[in-house]
Amino acid sequence: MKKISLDNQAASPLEPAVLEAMLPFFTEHYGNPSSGHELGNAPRKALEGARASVAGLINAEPREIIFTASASESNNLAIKGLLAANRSKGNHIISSSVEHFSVLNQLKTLEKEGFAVTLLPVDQYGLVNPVQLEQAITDKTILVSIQAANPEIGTIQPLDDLVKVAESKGVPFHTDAAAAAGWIEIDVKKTGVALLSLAGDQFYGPKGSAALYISQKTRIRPLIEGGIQERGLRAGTENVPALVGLGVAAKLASETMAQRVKAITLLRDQLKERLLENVPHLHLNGHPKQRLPHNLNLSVQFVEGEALLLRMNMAGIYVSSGSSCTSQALKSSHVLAAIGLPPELAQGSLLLSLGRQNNAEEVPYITEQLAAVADLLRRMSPLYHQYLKEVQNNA
Amino acid sequence: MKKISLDNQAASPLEPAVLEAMLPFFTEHYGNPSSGHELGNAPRKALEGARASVAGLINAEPREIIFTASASESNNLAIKGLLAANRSKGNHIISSSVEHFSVLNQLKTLEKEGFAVTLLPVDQYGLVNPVQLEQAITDKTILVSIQAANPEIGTIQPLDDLVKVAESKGVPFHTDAAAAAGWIEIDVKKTGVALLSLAGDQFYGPKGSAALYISQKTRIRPLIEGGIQERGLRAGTENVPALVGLGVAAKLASETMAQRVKAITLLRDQLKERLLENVPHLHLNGHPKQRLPHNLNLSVQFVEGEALLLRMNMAGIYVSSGSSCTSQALKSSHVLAAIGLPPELAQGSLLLSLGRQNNAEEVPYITEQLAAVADLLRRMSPLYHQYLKEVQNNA
Amino acid sequence: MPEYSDKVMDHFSNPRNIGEIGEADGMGEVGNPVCGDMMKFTIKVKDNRIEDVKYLTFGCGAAIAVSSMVSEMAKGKTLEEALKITNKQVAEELDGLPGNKLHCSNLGADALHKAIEDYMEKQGVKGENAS
Amino acid sequence: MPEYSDKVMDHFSNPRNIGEIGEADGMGEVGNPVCGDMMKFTIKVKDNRIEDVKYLTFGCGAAIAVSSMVSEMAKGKTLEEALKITNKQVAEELDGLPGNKLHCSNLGADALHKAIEDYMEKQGVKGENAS
Ligand SMILES: Cc1ncc(COP(=O)(O)O)c(C=O)c1O
Ligand SMILES: Cc1ncc(COP(=O)(O)O)c(C=O)c1O
Repeated sequence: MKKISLDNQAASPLEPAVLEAMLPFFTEHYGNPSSGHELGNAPRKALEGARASVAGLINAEPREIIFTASASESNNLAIKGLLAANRSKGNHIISSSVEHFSVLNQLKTLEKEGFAVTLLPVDQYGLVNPVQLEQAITDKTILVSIQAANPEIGTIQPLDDLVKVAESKGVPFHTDAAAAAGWIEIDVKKTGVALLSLAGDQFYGPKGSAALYISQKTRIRPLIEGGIQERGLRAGTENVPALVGLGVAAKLASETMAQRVKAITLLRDQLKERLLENVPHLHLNGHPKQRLPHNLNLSVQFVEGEALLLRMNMAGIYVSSGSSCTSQALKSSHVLAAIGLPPELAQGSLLLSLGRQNNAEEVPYITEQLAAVADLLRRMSPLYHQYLKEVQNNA
Repeated sequence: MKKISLDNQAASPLEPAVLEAMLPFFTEHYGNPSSGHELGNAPRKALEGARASVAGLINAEPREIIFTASASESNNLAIKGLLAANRSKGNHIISSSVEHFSVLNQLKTLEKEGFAVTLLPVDQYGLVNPVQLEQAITDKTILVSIQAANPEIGTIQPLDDLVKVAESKGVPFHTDAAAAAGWIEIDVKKTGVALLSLAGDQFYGPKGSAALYISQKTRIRPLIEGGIQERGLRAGTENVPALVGLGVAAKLASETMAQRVKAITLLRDQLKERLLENVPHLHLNGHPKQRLPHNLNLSVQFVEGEALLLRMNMAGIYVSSGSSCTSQALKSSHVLAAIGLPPELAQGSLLLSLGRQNNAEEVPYITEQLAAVADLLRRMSPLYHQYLKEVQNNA
Repeated sequence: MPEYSDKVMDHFSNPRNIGEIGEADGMGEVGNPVCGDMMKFTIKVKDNRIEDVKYLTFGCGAAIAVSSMVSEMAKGKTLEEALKITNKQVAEELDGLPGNKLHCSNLGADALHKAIEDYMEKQGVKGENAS
Repeated sequence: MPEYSDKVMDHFSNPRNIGEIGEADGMGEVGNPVCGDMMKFTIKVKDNRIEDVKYLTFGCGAAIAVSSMVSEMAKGKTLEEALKITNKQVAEELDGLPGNKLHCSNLGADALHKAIEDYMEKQGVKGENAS
């Protein structure tokens, strides 16, 4: 059977060049970058090369890049680290209602510790309004943290405008760019963010490879204290192979972003149109234009997401959903709730994320299978039967 | 030229079986363990297999193992996490003066935050005295953190006795077993520790693979908050390949510990004897018997460690030192200071750590080279010339 | 994938007795879209026995398998026997359900009981075992 | 390995002018084992020129290379010229030193100056340029 992954944001196969670059650092160049002898040379050089490549992806200076092991770690280091270094300056944090849990869950903890948190609402497309940000900032505000793009509905925030507002009030801005980095142009110098999180596995790099950009004027405290790796901001022996992989992935992303984005946008739009034509009662979630090029989020009305996911899986197509049953916490997507999607549509949400292994020849099969699965599940759906009755009654 | 690494504690080549087991998780099984479709199955199973193997190494239950990315992270999660969950119970922490920086540096921060910290002294061999521990515990003490073995001088602490003391006073015990795990028998059930840190790269597993044992009755708060990976105690997409490698390394260590320890102890003792016989003015640091089987720490009197290290490097032999010049922070070893070693001997310390690639045939070459290097550097050492004059004057 | 048993996957893949009985003797509904699972059971009763049972289900794999299993378990049983079917038994018949699915998706027996109670009420007979 | 230049590694590997002049005209010592570096310079002076210079050094690669370089730079210079040699010049002559080595290991010029001052004191001539 054909196997088609449309869940590339959850995981995607490495670029072959990435794995190839990593392998020698498991074997010949296994040394510790901190070593004072020859065995430390190749890993240390490779690490600094990777740092320069990551910096290049977002137009930062190499010394502004701190390596971590996940976007979650970067987000925790950014927020907790900045607050720890700026305790005396205020106690108010502004974020948005569509952030990833690695931002939202720390904010809950910080609230218990006495911080005041404002979560800005979003519009029906998932956009934060710069005017609302401006109104929310007080003289106690010490941090604004708003994502660059939403991993679920794909919506890209007006980052430049948002940062400008925060900057005009002198408040440092963190952006969780885990979903965005590698897929949209980011220029930290132009944008003026203080902190930016990114993760290699979102652009064909390895798991366990991530980074935090910390602008030169920004002071933070480490989360993991110990040795003076990463300028003392993140202790622990560096995971050289993973970080080498991150470097190569960042370099490839920088060099080929335009082509990648063009190709995948074309494919995504083709898939979207075919699906909307052939499967009735589909709803597009997120912004129609300002969205990640590889992301498509649809609600399949009248059916539940896990059943959809399992049925698609039986057809060899791997997708994801924002339904309660597919979330490990058994809660339906807070993002879909934040854009005001009715619960029924949230439960039937389908996240399709494309990757380098997808191609146009797959589109007909995907379309045919989703149409069949939606039909099959609808035929056993009480909501669909109710809908049909209402249509009949109105006719 | 021959290349001999005697710096295996800093980094050692993976067991071939470890890398082999990891590779499929970069390619075919690249999925995200949290995925609700087929692509999540193999990585999820592999992760749970690895958890069971790590648990097996220390006689824990799989659910008591939380994966992290470094021993430093495990130590920070253990200490900060336990304190965050037990704030109301007291503010006193006891540790030792020979801990790794990933323990000591957090304690410094915690002191600034209002915690009281007692660092127990050690004797000339690096041993903590259980009686001194008992005397240090007050009704405000909420944590004792003492390493299982010291990575630098190799000394193995009397862990059972130390834990017994803490247990009798109802104080939870964390042990940093990063240097010890895989090399000495550890049974968390028998010992009764609440928390234990270990790292895969210390027993032929990959960098970026580590774990924290958290006994079932112990409550901690996460350091990295977000998704509910690792039971909500460590958010972030799991680094599946690295953790699979950790699992295999743990399994191999469990299964072959007796043979490994026997062989490497033999080799280490042979090296030690040959060096002591052939190089004058060598001093053994650490405990003569209760020490890690692969660790040898010597002070080469009258010469400085970095010069030694560079000269040995020129001979293709890779070693490490506790001298100021070889430390990134430019401070000579706090461990050597804690055992009362005079500064001159600390500056000339040489850490030789053996690994699976070393063998008895290397011993003569190492001996010959160290003898030559020590001689060469002594001939230009003002301390050695002074010593010679004193000998002459006394004759 | 959720750790579903082969039996769950069988019932999910080939659900039995799907549908809605046109002139049902009893109807029972549980759940709502907010929690993610909804089940509507309809039954046909003859001589105090469940002659036919059908359901419509909006929900996850577990919810669909549970509905299917309940319909099989109920068919042919007397009303008293059918009222004794518990959610726990249903899960056991399915060789277990993942822990987190036990609470929210395992509502099939409840829906069946509601359908039976509905029938009984219509008959003017309030069942002794009604929960 | 520390980021040592080729020149540093050359002087470290083949240090010039090692030793102690038996009947030295001047002697200067800096550093101690606690900080990790110690240098002892001895000089022979003739006609106000450094005719010979030797050193003993306990220290890291940088300290040894610095000592060696200073000895080469000083040899043949007048005392006044030699007193003008700075630690910075020495580092430059070595094509630079790693940042963290600039402070603690780069003491060769100081030791040389001390030896010259020692000579001058012995001569009863306190040098104008002494620091
Ligand atoms: C006892 C001990 N603790 C902690 C660490 C820190 O390990 P890492 O650098 O992998 O975080 C080490 C490193 O060797 C160690 O030996
Ligand atoms: C925007 C965003 N932030 C954070 C994360 C967390 O990433 P990780 O699980 O690698 O820590 C993700 C994951 O997809 C994400 O999309």
